[in-house]
Parts: sequence; structure tokens; C-alpha cells
Amino acid sequence: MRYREALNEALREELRRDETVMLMGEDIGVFNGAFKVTAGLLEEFGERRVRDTPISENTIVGMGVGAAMSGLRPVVELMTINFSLLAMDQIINSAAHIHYMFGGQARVPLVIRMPQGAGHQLGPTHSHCLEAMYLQVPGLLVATPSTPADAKGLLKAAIRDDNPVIFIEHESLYGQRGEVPEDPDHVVDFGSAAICREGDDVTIVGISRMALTAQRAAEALAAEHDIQAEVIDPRTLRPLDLDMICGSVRKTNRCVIVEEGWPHGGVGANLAALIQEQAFDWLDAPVARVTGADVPMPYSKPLEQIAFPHEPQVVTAVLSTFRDV
Amino acid sequence: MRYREALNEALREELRRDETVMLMGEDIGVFNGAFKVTAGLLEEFGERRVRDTPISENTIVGMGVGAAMSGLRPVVELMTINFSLLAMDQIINSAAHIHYMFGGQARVPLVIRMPQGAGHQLGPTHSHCLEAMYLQVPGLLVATPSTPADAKGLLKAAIRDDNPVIFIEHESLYGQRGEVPEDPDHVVDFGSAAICREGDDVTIVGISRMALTAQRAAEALAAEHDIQAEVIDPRTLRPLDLDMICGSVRKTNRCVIVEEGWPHGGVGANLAALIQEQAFDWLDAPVARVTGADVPMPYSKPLEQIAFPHEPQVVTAVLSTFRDV
Amino acid sequence: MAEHVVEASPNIEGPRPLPAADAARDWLAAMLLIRRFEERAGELYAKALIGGFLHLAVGEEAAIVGAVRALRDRDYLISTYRSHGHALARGTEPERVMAELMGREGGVCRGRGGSMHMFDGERRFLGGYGIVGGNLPLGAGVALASDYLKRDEATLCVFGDGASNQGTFGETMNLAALWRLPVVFLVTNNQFGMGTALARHSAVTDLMRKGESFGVPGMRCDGMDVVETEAVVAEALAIAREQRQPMLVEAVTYRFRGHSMADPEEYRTREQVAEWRKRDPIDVFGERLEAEGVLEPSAREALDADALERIDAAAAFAEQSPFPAPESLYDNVYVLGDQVRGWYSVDERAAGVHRGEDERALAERKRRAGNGEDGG
Amino acid sequence: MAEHVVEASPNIEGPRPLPAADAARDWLAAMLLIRRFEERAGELYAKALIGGFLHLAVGEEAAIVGAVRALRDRDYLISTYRSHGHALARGTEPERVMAELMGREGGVCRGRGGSMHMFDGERRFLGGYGIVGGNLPLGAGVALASDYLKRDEATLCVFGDGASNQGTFGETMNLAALWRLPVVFLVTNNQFGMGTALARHSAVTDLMRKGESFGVPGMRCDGMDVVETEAVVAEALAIAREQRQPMLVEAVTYRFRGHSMADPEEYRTREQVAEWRKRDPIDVFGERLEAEGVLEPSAREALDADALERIDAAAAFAEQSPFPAPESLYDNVYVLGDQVRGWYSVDERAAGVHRGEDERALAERKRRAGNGEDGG
Ligand SMILES: Cc1ncc(C[n+]2csc(CCOP(=O)(O)OP(=O)(O)O)c2C)c(N)n1
Ligand SMILES: Cc1ncc(C[n+]2csc(CCOP(=O)(O)OP(=O)(O)O)c2C)c(N)n1
Ligand SMILES: [Mg+2]
Ligand SMILES: [Mg+2]
Repeated sequence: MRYREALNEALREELRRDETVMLMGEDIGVFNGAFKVTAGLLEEFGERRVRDTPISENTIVGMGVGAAMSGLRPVVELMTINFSLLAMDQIINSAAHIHYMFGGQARVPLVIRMPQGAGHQLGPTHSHCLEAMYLQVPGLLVATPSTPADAKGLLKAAIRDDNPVIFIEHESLYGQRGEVPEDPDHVVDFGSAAICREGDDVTIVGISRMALTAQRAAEALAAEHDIQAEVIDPRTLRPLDLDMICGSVRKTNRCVIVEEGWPHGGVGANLAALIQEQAFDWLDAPVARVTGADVPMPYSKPLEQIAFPHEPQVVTAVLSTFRDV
Repeated sequence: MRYREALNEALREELRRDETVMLMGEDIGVFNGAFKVTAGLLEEFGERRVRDTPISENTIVGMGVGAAMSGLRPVVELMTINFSLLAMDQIINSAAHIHYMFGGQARVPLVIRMPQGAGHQLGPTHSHCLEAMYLQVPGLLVATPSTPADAKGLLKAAIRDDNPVIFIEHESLYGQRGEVPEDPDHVVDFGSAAICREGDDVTIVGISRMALTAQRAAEALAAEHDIQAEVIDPRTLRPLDLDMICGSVRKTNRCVIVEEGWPHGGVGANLAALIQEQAFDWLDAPVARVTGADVPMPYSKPLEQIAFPHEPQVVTAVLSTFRDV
Repeated sequence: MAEHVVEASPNIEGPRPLPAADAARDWLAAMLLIRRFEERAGELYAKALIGGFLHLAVGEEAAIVGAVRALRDRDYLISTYRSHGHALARGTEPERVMAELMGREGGVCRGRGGSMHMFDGERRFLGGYGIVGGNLPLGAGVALASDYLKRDEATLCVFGDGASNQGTFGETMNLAALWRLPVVFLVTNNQFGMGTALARHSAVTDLMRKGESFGVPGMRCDGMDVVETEAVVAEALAIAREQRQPMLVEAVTYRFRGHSMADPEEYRTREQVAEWRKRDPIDVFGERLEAEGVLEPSAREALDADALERIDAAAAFAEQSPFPAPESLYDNVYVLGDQVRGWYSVDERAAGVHRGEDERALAERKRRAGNGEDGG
Repeated sequence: MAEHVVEASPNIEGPRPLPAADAARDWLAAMLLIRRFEERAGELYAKALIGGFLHLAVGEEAAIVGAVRALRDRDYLISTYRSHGHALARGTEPERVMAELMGREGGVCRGRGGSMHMFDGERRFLGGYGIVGGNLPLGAGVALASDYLKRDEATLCVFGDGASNQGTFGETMNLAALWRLPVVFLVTNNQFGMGTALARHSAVTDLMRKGESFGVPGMRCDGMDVVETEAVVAEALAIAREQRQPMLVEAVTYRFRGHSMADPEEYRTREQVAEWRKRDPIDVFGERLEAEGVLEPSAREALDADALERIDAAAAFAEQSPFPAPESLYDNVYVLGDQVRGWYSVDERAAGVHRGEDERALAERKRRAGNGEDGG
């Protein structure tokens, strides 16, 4: 099953299971979704439950919050994460803070789904990776699934959870295939990382699509350099399964983090800071980061391709952690 | 001279010096500014140059960008940084990216001034520290002055620069006094950190108001623990004077970063990641961070006070870096 | 939609008839309670017993009480950072509102929200919000839930003249009209957004017309007249509820005091304030009740004395309510449950220690014990 | 403001008179150039020579050319992600627009922007923007600069029907009206925002009225008629310029092709498209020119042949233009100068090396040599 279909199935099953689940977003209905994730759902569930909205990101999210506070479990699709910048106020000042601010009286069981990422030549305004902004905010949960099974399991968990969830998909992953458990109650817990590949020599943490890049790099490292990398996909950045990551680093003594977003203050920075805090004595080399370039994403294909990480950069970064051996 | 007055002087001098400099913001004119930074400027320069705006943050910033692209040097005040979440789209997708996106054809000499910070019991929606979000974005310059002299020198530099500048003041600093050079061409260069106190035992990096907290902690460390801390205020987070910070860490072998914002993905995370990358072999202990608590800022005074750093936490963190000695 | 535009011209055909005597007394009492509450809050702020920003609604009592009395119990109310009065009018105990202002555990939000962020879920007052214009989408969302769940409820969403310039205004009007939501938007036109006079911030000053371009018809009421405000808002709510036509009501009023406690009020003249004070909504209504024989002068004084007494009790309660315990700092950041089992983060203020395990176990134990609504 | 509302009713008093023959030929040629350009771009996209999103404006040529021809050279134009036509109509060489689509160094933005982000500063075309509604504040800001600097310029800000639901719409209308800026907002009503039909996204479908609540009067023109579009936009520009009254013009048109190249068009019927295609703006105008004796049939064909030839040349130029060099990746992230002396960051993709010093020195050298507009 493809990643896109796994998401579709999660939405469909939750819509069937719970009458209070409903979807809102631009072109999710008649158009079947900009990336076809919601294909067929309007047909099955009708206009009450699957709602096309005008292009009003801040208000769509805010309405989702209001509806979530008073009995619904809305799943809002923002067409891409780039447009979530328009909704930052409602995401942070409303969704994330309401439960705390009102002393626990209100809950916001809201999911905001959106794809991110470069690779399709969409240029500076349509290629952002913003998980590093969202993971900063207390009150939000943040998921970044990289496989069809995780996409389905995490989305179902997100919909059933009583907290606001930032659910970050990746445009390049929609077509990816993978096994997906059939159990309609298959959920993936937030805060539990996945070990994608075991190894003793170095820990590579890959975020969102970069979990796949990390795995390919790991294969190359094994084949060409006889290095066995352990590859971890945190799957959620809030909560973060720091225990598993640090456990792996204590075993391998080396760590490389791979992400697609900007380098300054990125996910990698956060993880590197935490890892060196908690596993300093086990580190044989600095925690290395492989990130997107520190530029707005250019449109031109050759420039775009060098502006986000590929296997060779990961391999180089891993090798650099072996400098002293 | 107070920090507030230093900013006022910077604005006044630049308004006098350059006819294309103009101010826009909510209540900056007739009301003299929510924090009185713009006091008297409407009177001196009139409604053409000092403009009260409606409460429309995204559009005020966007108009600033448009005006900056076509001949003006607007200085936009957002009443507090909290409201900048409404303007994130124009800040990132327009201001930060336009120069790059259009291949260098357009420039955006825009300054966005705004105060941040907790300590005044303004609660969850009015106490954000968001420098960690802005420093992520290529195309922006980010300043966080902590003294009146830096406030003036950096603001003048910001206004004269051809890039969009996020200029972050702090509500608690407006009343702070300090010496300010009289030279009307006194500017402080972006990308040059300040050594606030010299010392050989540990490097403490303090961001925004926390530069002052760091200095007080350093005095306590000297008095009570015979530890001589070197205190550095980066002053700007983009560009970042990493050379000076790493130079200091190579001397002291220990580093503590103090910031007021949220811990995950904060400024401290970014610095810790960079420092362990560049000065790993010099570190005798993990880079430690002292940050605001991972909560929306509560209103209640005793809770608020424990939700952002004070000297004792800095002292504790510094002592923890001496664990092995 | 022009046919919907109803200008409720104040007093052209004489004042609207009074409600039943009980109701009239209740409205006056509610306005007095708010007035005395706000005055006391101002005093306590001066004594530093209250911190932060404090936005008082003195002068706006008729606009508040009239609007809130137009609601049924099952209807929702959502408001701004100037919302002590809305909570009180909706029935929230002054004790708990005052305790919130003092940042105490006994406050409506356990001291977390403060003056700008009131909330009383039980009474369907879904909060005061600090971001200007931020509550508009929320209000529409609440109305969406009512509509979706086929519950017979309407939502009243209150905001200021200044907020009508925020992007959420147009977006929300359009969505409410497009989806035919049972919501009434009440713009409290108190003539100023902070220090900026209406005509200096809004190109169209006829605020009741500001929703027309988005399919939301307008009505206007004299926000200094509690009877008219109640009548007009009730009419708008009925239209919203029955015809599924969202409405925009402009209540014309004035704030007698500064925007917040820190306001030197240089943007308006004393004369203008004095002029409006002559129309004090409490005096005007009280006098009318006397004049029409609904209330004896002594009864009016008694109502005021009652209000003062309640406020004394509220202040006493609040001062005695404890401050939140330091260890409660992290309560309610998350709803604990399957995805968030407890504390998972790093207490970054105390460097070096990863407390994840302990706290997770602790929270788990708490949760199992069924302790506390959100397990924390 | 109702007195300003002028509905330019198409054809009620017969079609507007044609402009002078030279102008008429120029308009037809411009429309043909856009049509042929878009068709070729579509083909090159299918061949994967163009990537990303590609939004074509086939069918909207009259709305584009009419509006752009109403501008004087010194006026500004600002548009959306559907803006190849605007650049071409403004005079940007098809070579450089096509090269931009192919991501080449010879593109108007050196391949950095792509289809959605055109720009031609010299011709005062201040860009296409990818964020729906994002260009509205920019347009008002440009008009603010003109006004502030007392320059005799107006700005035309183009956006779509879908964009009128974005918060920036209301905010910008209000500010433009409040500050009396010389700007005309042109809403290209092509009946859809992506796959969502007008009536499903906007409560008020009479888009020309959507600015009224904010003090911006509306006019409407038949966006399939280049003559009428030019006349109405010119009138609006004159009002904006001379009376300092911003205007909203609705150009009613239709996009013949999908929203972007990936659009299966399930949201509309073939019949509807066919119906609108009968009003093809180029055919209609060309036939009229023939009918009124301005153009021989052979001349019309020659114009089309010219257009095709220019597009051939453009495609050839673009294909031969080199891709940007990898080392130019970091060009123009910043304007180099006193605050940003050069590369100051860490090349985080190559782990471990802090290249700050080298790059800073390099940039400094470059800058001293006065190399390149921005030193990089
Ligand atoms: C988005 C945002 N911008 C600015 C502010 C600061 N601010 C608080 S109240 C206010 C004025 C609001 O005026 P209005 O909507 O008329 O309400 P009133 O205060 O008159 O009740 C401003 C600018 C804010 N809280 N939120
Ligand atoms: C803020 C934002 N939200 C969503 C999108 C995705 N998107 C691109 S074009 C479009 C439809 C816009 O419709 P309209 O304004 O009518 O312009 P048209 O495409 O018809 O020219 C959408 C939703 C976007 N680019 N920006
Ligand atoms: Mg007001
Ligand atoms: Mg359209």
C-alpha cells in the first residue's frame, strides 16, 4: 500500500468509527485533495463531514480549534506546510495553549495535516520543512511519519488523541509503498522511535523523508566501508523518544542526524544538544548534522538537488565521525 | 540613558538623516508607542513618516516589504513579538525570500522591531520569546540587543542595512540604563559578539535579557565559588559570531547557554550543536543549557517566576559542568 | 443581502419597552456587579495585588449585560481580553474571577490565564482571548460544532472595533456566511482600538456594514442602553439560529477608563469622556426603572450595596486563595493519555538531568489512580 | 461609497470602440504571444523540460493584456503564481521567461523563482507570488512608496477570486482606503480557486462588491474583452491616481485549461469549458478587428506566425541557457554589505568544517572588486 493510501485509509476508518471526526481543508472534497490523500472521502461521507474550505488558513485552523473545544475531532488539511505560516497564530496561541491557559478546562483534539519538503521544483515559497518550528511549542504533538505503516498508525493515534497534533507528511513520500497492518485498531504510539536498521558502529537519526535517505546511506556504508550503522526514525518529535536515541548512541558512540530543513536551530540542532547533554561521555566524535542548505529553496533542478541531503553527504558525515580512529 | 531612549534616539537620528526612513505600527504615533519607544516622533516628523496602523499585522509587514522594494526603508513596529505569529507568512515568504527568489533583482531594507519576553505577568499569549524561530530563516538578520548602547548601535545598523532585519527588544529591558556613545554614526556591526565579562573557567552565553542574568550569575560564581566566567552576548543571532564563542570555549573548556525561550529547538540548542561540532575536543563537559520552562507562560506570578531562568539556575548549570573535576 | 440590514435606530420611536420587573432588576444588578468589580480590580491593581495587563470595561456594562442576557443557557459566548464582565454576566462567581486576576489556584483558570484569559466551561463561556481578532475563527468553529451535531445552540462572538481590521474578520465572516452557521458577531464599538480612534483605523466607520461584503448583514444598537442591546442581540440570535444567517451587530458604546491601567489617555479629550459619562448606562437604566416605577430609589441603593458586598467577599476569597504550587507548573500542558503518558521532556532549567523516566512513571501512576481530570 | 460603484455592463450599449489600429494590433499580438507561450510551456512541461507547478493562463489573455495596457510605463504591476502572461504583456522577453521556466541562468530570476515567481524590475513588474493573497499587502506597500515619495505612479495588483477569501484581502483593502493609496486591485475572477467553484468558496459572488465594506468601491469588466478590460482598468487607475481612491476591479473570465498541469478537472463539465471557449478572447477580438476592417485575415495569420516564431526562439534560447552553477547556490541569500560581509554560516551539509573564515574573506575580496550587483 502506498503512503497516500495508508493515510486515506486511516482517515476513512476513523471517519467510520467516530461520528465526531470530520475533515476540513482546501480542495479536499470535490478535487479529492491536492495530493489525493482524501480521494473518495467526500463521496463516502458527504459534505457535512468532508468540507472544502475557502483559502483562509488561519481561520480554518481557528475554526478547527473552536469545533474541537466543543465536541468535534476535526482533521484540518493545510494544502502544504508552507501555508501554515499564515496559521501560526491559531496554531500556537490557540491550539497549543488553550488547554494550559484555561487551567485544563478545555481540550483541543485537533489534527493539522500537511505535507512538506523539497524535490519537486516548487521553489522558495513551496518547499519549506518546518518541523523544527513546531517542535519548539509546548502543547503541540508533532509527528513526521516516513513509512505507510507509520503514516496510518500515527494518524489514527493523532485523531484519537485529545491534544492538538501537527501531522507532517512529505510530498515525496506519497507514492512510497510499504506493508500496512490490517487491524483497524493498529495505532503507533507517539514517543516511540523506530529502529529501521540495527548496527553497532554509528547511529544515524533520519527525520521525515530523510529516514529513507539515512537507510540508503547505511547500506552504502556497509557495502563500501564496512560500517554498520543503526538507523533510527524518531517518528514523533514531540514526544521525543530520547531514551532510545541515547541508548543507541551509548552503544555506537557516534551519531549523525539527517534532516531536510534549514540548519540553524533545526531538528538536528535540538537532537545534537540533547544527545551531547545526555551521552557526552559515550561520544567519540561530535554529533554531526546533515541538513538542507541555508538558503531559500531554489527552483532550478540542479540547485534544488544540492540544497537538500542525499546519501553521499550522509556517508561523508558518518565517515567524519571516524576521524580519530 | 535608558534602553527605550536609546532606541528612540536611533529612530530619531535615522529619520533625520534619511528621508526614506519611515515608521509604521499600531499606536506608535498618537499613543507614543505601547512601550513609549516612539515617543515624540509623530510630533517631530508628522503623519507621513510616523504612521499609526490598524491592527493588521500580516498586512503591515507586507506593506513594509512592498514599500522597501520600491524606495523606502520602513521600520515596522509590532506591538509585541507574540503578534508576529500573524505576520510569519510575510516575514518568511516575502521579506526573507524575495532577494533570493527574484535572483537578486529586489531588495528588502526593512526593519521589524518588536519586544519579547516574560516577567510582567502577561500570560500565555503575551510572553513569547521567539528568536529561535527567526534565527532559522535564511534571508533574515536577527538582533537581540541587551544594553542601551547595543540597542542604539544595532538599530541604526539595521536601518542602514539592505536586508530585512528582525529586531528583538525585551520588555524588561526598556527601563535599563547604560552609557550610549554620542556619535550619530555609532553603529554596532551585526555578527560581532560582545564579551561582557572576561574569565577563564567557563563560558556563559546569554541571549537577549539573559545576558544580564548571566552577568549576575558570573558575579555570584566569582564571589561564592571562585569560578571566573567569561560572559558573551552574541548580540545578533544572524549573522552569528561563532568564532568568538568557540574561541572562548576553547579557552574555558566549558559552556553554558542561557535563554528565556522554550528549550526544544531553542537558541541554546543551536549553539550547543554548533559548539560541540566545532570545539568538541576542547569540551570538558557537555554544553549546558538554561532555558525557559517547556510550558506556555502562566500568568500567576510565582509560576511565571519559576518558568524563566534566574541566576541560581545559571549557577547550578555552571557548577554541573565542573562535575568531573 | 441588503434586505437584512436593519438599523435599530435608538430612540427614534421612543425607547423600547422594559422587560418584566424581575428581569429589569437582574439586569441592573448585573451591571452594578460588573461596575463594582472593575472598580475594585483597578484598586487592587494599584496595590499590586493584580499584575499583568488589566483591561476594564467601565462604561460598557449595558453592551455586555444586554448581549449576554439575550443568550439562552445552552448558547455559547466567546470574548476578548476585556472579559471580566462577560464572565460575571454569564454567572461566573466573582470570587473565582477575582482570584484569577490575583493569579490564585482558586481562579477560574487556576491562575494560569489571568485577566485576559477567563473561561467558564460550565456556563458555556468559552473564553477571553488575548490576540485581537483571534477569537473570531474560534467562535465560528463553536457554531460549526453546534450545527454539525444538530444541537439547538447559537454562539455569540464578541470583539472590538479595532479587531474588525484583523484578517480573521473577513475570513470568518465569509466562512460563517458560506456555511450558514448559527453565530452572531458582536462588535463592541467603544470608539477606540487602544489609542487609535475609529476613523483613524477603519476606512468604513459604519461598522455594522463591515460584514456585508462577505454576506453577513448588520444591525446596530445603542450599547449604552441595556434594553435595546438585549432586544437587538436577541433578534440577531434568532435570525442566526432559525434562518442560519450569521449576523453582525454593532453595539455603540464607550470605555470610560483607559485602555489598560497604563494608559495616559492622551488620545482623547476630557470633554469627550465627560460627554459620554453623561450617558452612563447604569445611571440611565436605574433612573428609567425609577421613573417607570419598577424600582424604588432605596431598592436601587440596596442593589448597589449587594454588589459591593459580593465584591468584598470576592476580594476576600481571592486574597485567601493560595498561589499555585510550584510543582503544578507543568500541569495541563498536555492532556495525558495514550500518546502523552506523562512528562517526557527534559527539565532544561536544571541542567544535565533527564527526568523523563521518573516523571513518566509518576504520571502513569497518577493516571492509573484516576487522579485529577487530566491526570496532572 | 456606493456612489463610486460603477458596473461596466458588457455590451449593453454595444461594444466599446476599438483603440487606434496600431494599438489594436499590438493588443492582439500580445494576446497571441501569451497564448502561444503558454501552449509551448505546456508541451515542454510534458517533456519534463519544465518542472514544478505550471499554471497556465490560457483563456485569460484579454484580462491580462487589457489590464497591463492600461498601465503607463512608470506604473507598477504585481501579480500571482499565474503570471507568465503579465511578464510578457509588460514587455519581458519571452526568452527570459521561458528560461526561467526551465530553471536556467538566463531566466528572469536566474532560475531561482520558476514559473510561480517571475520578476522584471526594469519594467516595474514587481513579481509573481506563490502565496495566495500574499501579494496584496505588497501591492499596497508599493503604492505607499509612490505616495510617500510623491511620485506620479499607480500600482495594479492582480489576484484571483480564491484569494479574495484570504485575510490579507480585508486588511489590505482597509489600509489602502484609509491611507488613500494610488492602487487598483484587479480580481481575475476565473470562476474557480483551484477545483472549488466561486459559489462554493465565497459567500458573496459579486466580487466587485467585496471591497465595499472596507471603503474600496468596485467596478466590473468583461475579462474576455480586451477593449473593455483596458477601458475599465484605465478608468480605475485614473480614479486611484487622481482621487486617491483605491478601486477594486473584477474581470470576469475563465481559465480554459486545468489549474496546473496536474489537474484532472473533475470539478467542472466539458460543456461548461466548451461554452466559455466559444468566447475565446483572441478569436473574438481578432474577428472584430477583421469585421471592423482594422486587420486583413492574412495580417492576423501573420501576427500569429510572428508569435510562434518568437516562441520558437524563446524555447531555443532557454534550452541553450546554462543551468546555474552549483557554487552559485548561496548567491543573493543576503545583500552583502556592512552587516553581512560574506558567508558567515556553517555549511552544514558537509559536516565538521566551519567555512566561515574562507568565505568571508572571499566575499570581502569580491565586494572590493565591485563584482556583481550584490557582491555575490
Ligand atoms: C494581534 C494583536 N495585535 C495587537 C494587540 C495589542 N492590543 C491589545 S488590545 C488592542 C486594541 C484593540 O482594540 P479593540 O478591538 O477596539 O478592543 P477594545 O480594547 O477597545 O476593547 C491592541 C492593539 C493584540 N493583543 N493582539
Ligand atoms: C496561502 C495559500 N494557500 C493555498 C495555496 C495553494 N493554491 C495555489 S493556487 C490556489 C487557488 C487560487 O485560486 P485563485 O485565487 O482564484 O487564483 P487562480 O488559480 O484561479 O488564478 C491554491 C489554493 C497557496 N498557493 N497559497
Ligand atoms: Mg475598541
Ligand atoms: Mg480563480
